[in-house]
Amino acid sequence: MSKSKEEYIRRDGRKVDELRPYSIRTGIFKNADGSAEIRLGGNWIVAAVYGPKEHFPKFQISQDEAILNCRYHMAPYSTSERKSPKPSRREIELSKVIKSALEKAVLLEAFPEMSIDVYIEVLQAEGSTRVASITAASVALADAGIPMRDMVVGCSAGKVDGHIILDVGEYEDKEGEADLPIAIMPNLKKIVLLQMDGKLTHSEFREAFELALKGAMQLYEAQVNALVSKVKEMGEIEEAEE
Amino acid sequence: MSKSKEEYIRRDGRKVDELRPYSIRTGIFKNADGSAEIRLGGNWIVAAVYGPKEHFPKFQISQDEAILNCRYHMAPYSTSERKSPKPSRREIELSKVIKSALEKAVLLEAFPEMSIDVYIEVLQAEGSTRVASITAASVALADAGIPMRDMVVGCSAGKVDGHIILDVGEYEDKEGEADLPIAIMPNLKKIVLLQMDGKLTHSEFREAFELALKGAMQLYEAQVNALVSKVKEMGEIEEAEE
Amino acid sequence: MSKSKEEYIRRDGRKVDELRPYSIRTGIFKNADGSAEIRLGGNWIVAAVYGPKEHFPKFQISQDEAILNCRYHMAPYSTSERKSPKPSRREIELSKVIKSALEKAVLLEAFPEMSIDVYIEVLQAEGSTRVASITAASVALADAGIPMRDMVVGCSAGKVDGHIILDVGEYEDKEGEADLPIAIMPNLKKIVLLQMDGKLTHSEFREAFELALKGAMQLYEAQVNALVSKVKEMGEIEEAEE
Amino acid sequence: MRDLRKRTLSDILRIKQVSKFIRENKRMDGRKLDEYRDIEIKTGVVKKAYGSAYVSLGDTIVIAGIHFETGTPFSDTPDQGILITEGEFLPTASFYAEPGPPTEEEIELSRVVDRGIRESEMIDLSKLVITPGEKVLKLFIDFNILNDDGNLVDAAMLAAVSALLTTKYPNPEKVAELENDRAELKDVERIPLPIRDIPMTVTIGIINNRYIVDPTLPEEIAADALLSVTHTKNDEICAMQLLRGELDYNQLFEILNIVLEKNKELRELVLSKVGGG
Amino acid sequence: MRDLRKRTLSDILRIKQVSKFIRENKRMDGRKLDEYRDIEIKTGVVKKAYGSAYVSLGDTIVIAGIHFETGTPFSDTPDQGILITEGEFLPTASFYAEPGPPTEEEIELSRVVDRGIRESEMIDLSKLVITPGEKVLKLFIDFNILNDDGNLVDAAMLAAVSALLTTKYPNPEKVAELENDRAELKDVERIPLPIRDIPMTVTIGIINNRYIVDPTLPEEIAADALLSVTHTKNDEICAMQLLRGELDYNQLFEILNIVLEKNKELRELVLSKVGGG
Amino acid sequence: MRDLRKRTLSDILRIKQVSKFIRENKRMDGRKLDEYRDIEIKTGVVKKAYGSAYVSLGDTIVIAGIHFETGTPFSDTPDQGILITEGEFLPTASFYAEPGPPTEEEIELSRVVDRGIRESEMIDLSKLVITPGEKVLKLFIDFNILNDDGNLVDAAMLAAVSALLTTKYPNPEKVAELENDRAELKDVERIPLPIRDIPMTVTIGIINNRYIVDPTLPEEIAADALLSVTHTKNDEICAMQLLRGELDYNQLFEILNIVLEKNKELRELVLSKVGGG
Repeated sequence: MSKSKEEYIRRDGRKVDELRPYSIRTGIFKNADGSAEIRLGGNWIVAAVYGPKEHFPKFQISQDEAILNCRYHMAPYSTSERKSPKPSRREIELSKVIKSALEKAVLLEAFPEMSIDVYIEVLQAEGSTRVASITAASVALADAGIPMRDMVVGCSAGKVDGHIILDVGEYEDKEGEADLPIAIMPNLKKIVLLQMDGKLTHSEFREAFELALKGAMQLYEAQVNALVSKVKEMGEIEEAEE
Repeated sequence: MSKSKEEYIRRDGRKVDELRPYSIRTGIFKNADGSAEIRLGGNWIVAAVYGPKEHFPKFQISQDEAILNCRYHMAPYSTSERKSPKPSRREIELSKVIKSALEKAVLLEAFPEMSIDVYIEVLQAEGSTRVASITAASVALADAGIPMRDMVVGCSAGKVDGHIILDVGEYEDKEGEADLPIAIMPNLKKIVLLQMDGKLTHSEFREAFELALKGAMQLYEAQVNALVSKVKEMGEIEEAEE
Repeated sequence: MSKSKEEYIRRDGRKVDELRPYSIRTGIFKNADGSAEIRLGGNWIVAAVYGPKEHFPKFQISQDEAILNCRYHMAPYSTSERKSPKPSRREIELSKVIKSALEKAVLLEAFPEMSIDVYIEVLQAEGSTRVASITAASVALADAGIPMRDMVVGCSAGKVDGHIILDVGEYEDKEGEADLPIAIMPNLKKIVLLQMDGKLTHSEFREAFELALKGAMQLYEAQVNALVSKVKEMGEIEEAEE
Repeated sequence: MRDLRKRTLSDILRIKQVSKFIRENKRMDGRKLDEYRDIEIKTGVVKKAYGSAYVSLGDTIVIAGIHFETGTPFSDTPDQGILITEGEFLPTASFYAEPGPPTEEEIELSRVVDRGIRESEMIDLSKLVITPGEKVLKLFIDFNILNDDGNLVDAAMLAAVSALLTTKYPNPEKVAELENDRAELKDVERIPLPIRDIPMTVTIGIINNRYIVDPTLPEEIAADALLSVTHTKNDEICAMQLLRGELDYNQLFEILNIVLEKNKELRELVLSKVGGG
Repeated sequence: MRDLRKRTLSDILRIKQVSKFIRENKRMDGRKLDEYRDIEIKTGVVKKAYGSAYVSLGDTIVIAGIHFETGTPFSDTPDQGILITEGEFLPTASFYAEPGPPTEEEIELSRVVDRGIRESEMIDLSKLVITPGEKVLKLFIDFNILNDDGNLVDAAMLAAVSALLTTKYPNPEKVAELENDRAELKDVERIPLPIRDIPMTVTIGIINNRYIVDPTLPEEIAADALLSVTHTKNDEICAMQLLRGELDYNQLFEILNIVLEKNKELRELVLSKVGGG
Repeated sequence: MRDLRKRTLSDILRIKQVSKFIRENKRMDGRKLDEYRDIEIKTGVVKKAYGSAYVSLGDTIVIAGIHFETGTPFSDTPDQGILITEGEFLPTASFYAEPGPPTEEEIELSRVVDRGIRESEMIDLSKLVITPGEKVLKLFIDFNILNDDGNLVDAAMLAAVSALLTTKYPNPEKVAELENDRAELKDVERIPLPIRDIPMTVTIGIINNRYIVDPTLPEEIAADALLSVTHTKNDEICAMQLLRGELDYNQLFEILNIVLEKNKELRELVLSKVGGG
């Protein structure tokens, strides 16, 4: 805590307000209606969307809007100790909060009596997987052509060695003092996922929240670029075919 | 066994033919259609009834009568060692025998294609929970306004130190020579639950059975009083409101 | 490996091309629509067939043909260490390959929207249970009067002490070099089940396969005899009744 | 699920038929009201188990097998072996018996059989201890209903008791010397189980206020009540279960007298067929 | 499943009613927007547990019980006891609460309560160690929703915290001397839990852009967002969960100020009713 | 469930198309009958695992990862490590692949891959022993189907074998010195797995009595039979599975000859891409 905010260098060499290297790709799976991949530092996460489609069993359908199903799941080899393939309580909670966030963005009322399935698979985990997951899932939904009010993009901030930092890595998650994952709709300026653990004063919280917002806006650009490059590629293919 | 039946004092100070202190209350839960609470010594048991209501899934419905579902369950903190919240084989058996007993009392034929759910939760267990449970469940059914041929009331007898005793407590259940839980329809004079374990001669069995009957009749009064006081209270409230 | 094929005597006294003692009986269960029992050495396996019958739940039915369900299961007391009654992954795989084999023989298209259940229970296991199971199940299907393109009969071959042997027993399964279970439709000359583990050269494989075929044809006779004797018995009963 | 309340049209016709016979003190299969069906008992049918028995009561077929494992004693009984009873209906048994986790009927049946064995103190569990408080033998009674034509409790108890009477178990003193329990247990010297009692269970059905012994499945469906009672060899009641229905108080005691008689008959039959005791 | 999005016709009518009141800064039960319902807290209600509490928030009823077992510490925290929180809706709680494996709502609720306790470092888990790296105490917080009229997180936290504040736990030094942990643990001398903080959770609902405290079930259904925030006694935020809905950025900070106030009120109430701290 | 028998109208049209091509000894994607699709193999893709591989066969995508834990050896193989193979379809793979407990197709696929690795004796399991009879390493092969366009067995075997060939595992001698296996295992010095063989699996589909290599999903649906055969590097058959359908006796031997050739091709490809062996 002796070093100033500007001088503090994180264990992986980052500055306090620096994201890990990231990339987003879309259209990675042939069978799914939409798909996307995100890499954020060592995180490697894929998402696939199936739907809108008829919902079974019938007695669960909603007359007014589509049902959104969402599964966040970690592969057994994604962590340094093997993870049982059976969903843990943590995975079930995260599936719920991610679903709850995506529901605010998808125009569910456009597809009454249908369902939309979002499957997120963490192939390698290295901290802040839930927000990276929601970022990828949102791109996969857009790739599936599902109408949305806005994208959803997530990012985390935290506190390590007394410093408020952006994009919490694995070491920082384990050893740090606080973790604040958020997801927003960047154009509507709405928070749709918000969790926290650790300890933060109110002023630290504000600083962390604003940092996470900034990171989210940066990742939102990558989402847009991924979707744009896919459209471009398709254009090129079509041109080539003509 | 040197002491006579009249002199024998039980570990908790009771005479052989003495019930533990008890009380029955009804209308304890706002959401349920009917509810009741019983305290019998250290036992603290609540019951809630939902129904009659439409039954799902459809292919299971009965054309002739309502389906009665019944769950007997012990809370994790109800025993001196923590109990897993997952239903044990014992809980499943007791749910079955309690359901079987209540089915004889409820006029199921009045509600074809419907179902009635009876949920019993043991919050603290201290011996003879199954008969206390059925006693509470029966009051909850009456509280829900479900038509019944008769109340169902349960009581246990047992054998400890060679003496036939009424209302088997926890110590007596563990250390005693026999346990005989019964439930009856007190006006129709029918046995609807009858189990036994331990060892009893035929004459001991008769003595124990008759003692349990006597105890059941005493608890039946408490059932009636609980239902009457609720009616009175409601009357008072109505008067007050006028 | 010093002894010639003709001289080699197996641990249980058999020659290389000799089946264990076997017997097949049919009509062993009153409630099932068809049933059969096979004993092959120490193997004791029973099979029961229920159906064709209406299929539930409705959304799974096939418009074109009956659904065949098949369960291969080992009783807890069937092995020298107690087996949990819950189906193991091995039992699930074997249920699948047995089902897949029987599906080729049963005229499923004769019963659209129906289902046929085949239940196989290994009461005592002593090597080569899957092929003995399929042999019994096929007889049970015939006993149920279900139309079939051909019987299905199974047999195994293997390699022990360098010799290719017929009908792999328990010791030979555990200590041998290879195990080749097959099932065929004997008149149509079709292979419908084929698995292998261990190591075999191509020429050893051919020798083993041909040996297993020979054994299967021998067991097919026992299948036919079991069905014929049942028919005869029924004739005798009818005559006696006249 | 084995739901005796299920009343299809054919059930109702069957119930009427059964009732008509019973009213005339007859039964559809020609038996007297207090008569068991033919009882077949074969022991040692599964060589892989430490003990086993095949029992048929008419068309009801049950197999029981006995196994042993080593384990840690329960904390409240450090000087006792562990007895575990698990019974299942095989899906061969009836159209209603589908594979899946145990139903409430299967659990009740297992627990009724377990109580009969346990409360009679049939097996001296103190003789199953290897090292007190640390290691004991777990005795598994597994039984299966292969075909269901009623009276499963009596049939399952007969199978379990017959299997136990002919079981030889691993000598705990020799087990104590093993290096690898799991691999070597089955090769340990075996000695007869320490048998102290022979419990017998008799189930009575009430139809038209008449008491019938050994009810078939149609009789069970027609019955107003089914009561199972287990006695020790000294005529003590050691377990009881009202499986279904309702009883008058006096009916209970009339039934107990019938059960006491039949229980002796049954015990003699088992002893003559199985030996032991 | 507790699905707040379910919008039956009667839900919609109720929502309209709720909204109408809120627009006029009133609530259907007469409360002010920032007012809790009557809070009843009774501790020691289950004598069999090491600690327990009954909490009612209006018609919402929760019971929490505390238990201990011995176990092996996690490999990455060899010098810490283990804290396990499991909450379930009893099927008594509402028509939607059916028996079965925990739903995602139950898991979320349990984990939110767990984080509140854990991240505040309320319990000094290092004091639950028997032998470092080998044996520790496992502290179980089990809570149940008995009747659901909304604001389950606040009610469950109140119950869990009140139970913990009045828990006496087995002295680890004495546990180290036991021969048979499982049988003897409950008879070991008990000492008060090492309490370091008293976290409090306040949940705010947003209806018509107004912030309401302690929402009832109809208010939860009507709400656009529900945010739970947990504070330590030093006014640090230690846990937060957006349970449902969406928030403007500025709404978040407005809510935080309200929560900070209510959290102090609540902590004082608990201290006055329960003692401790 | 991946049910290749499912015959929707579009399936039937697809089958007709596929068959028409095959009758003319052509395939819809332009391949020859005995030609594999483009095979991509990348190893070391998941750094958290001890070994990993990404394999694509055309549009079929599989990832395999290798992990280690310590455990007790099986009682009948006290001097061998433990090999566990678990494969799942991720729900990303196809519309039919829903989350839930493993289906019979997933179990069969896992067990076929497991037998290929195990029966070829690819890994010298005796080198995974820490203390004979007491502690060994458990080697987990976990693989996932990420996108299903047929021929999952070959793709999964390629992924599993490639991952194993590039795996470095914790030196058992160093593991023996650990105090806390679970926490410290991942930091132990790692050495290459003891590889003894490189099994390869080739699956053949029969369509219109023609043998096709590396079937796509539409080809699998159109096929009359699917047979997977695994060979060791010495051309021994070490595993075989008729996945579906029926074969003439002579077809079996014709297939074996094709498989023997393709298996060599495939092994060379793996060696060139991955190294090892």
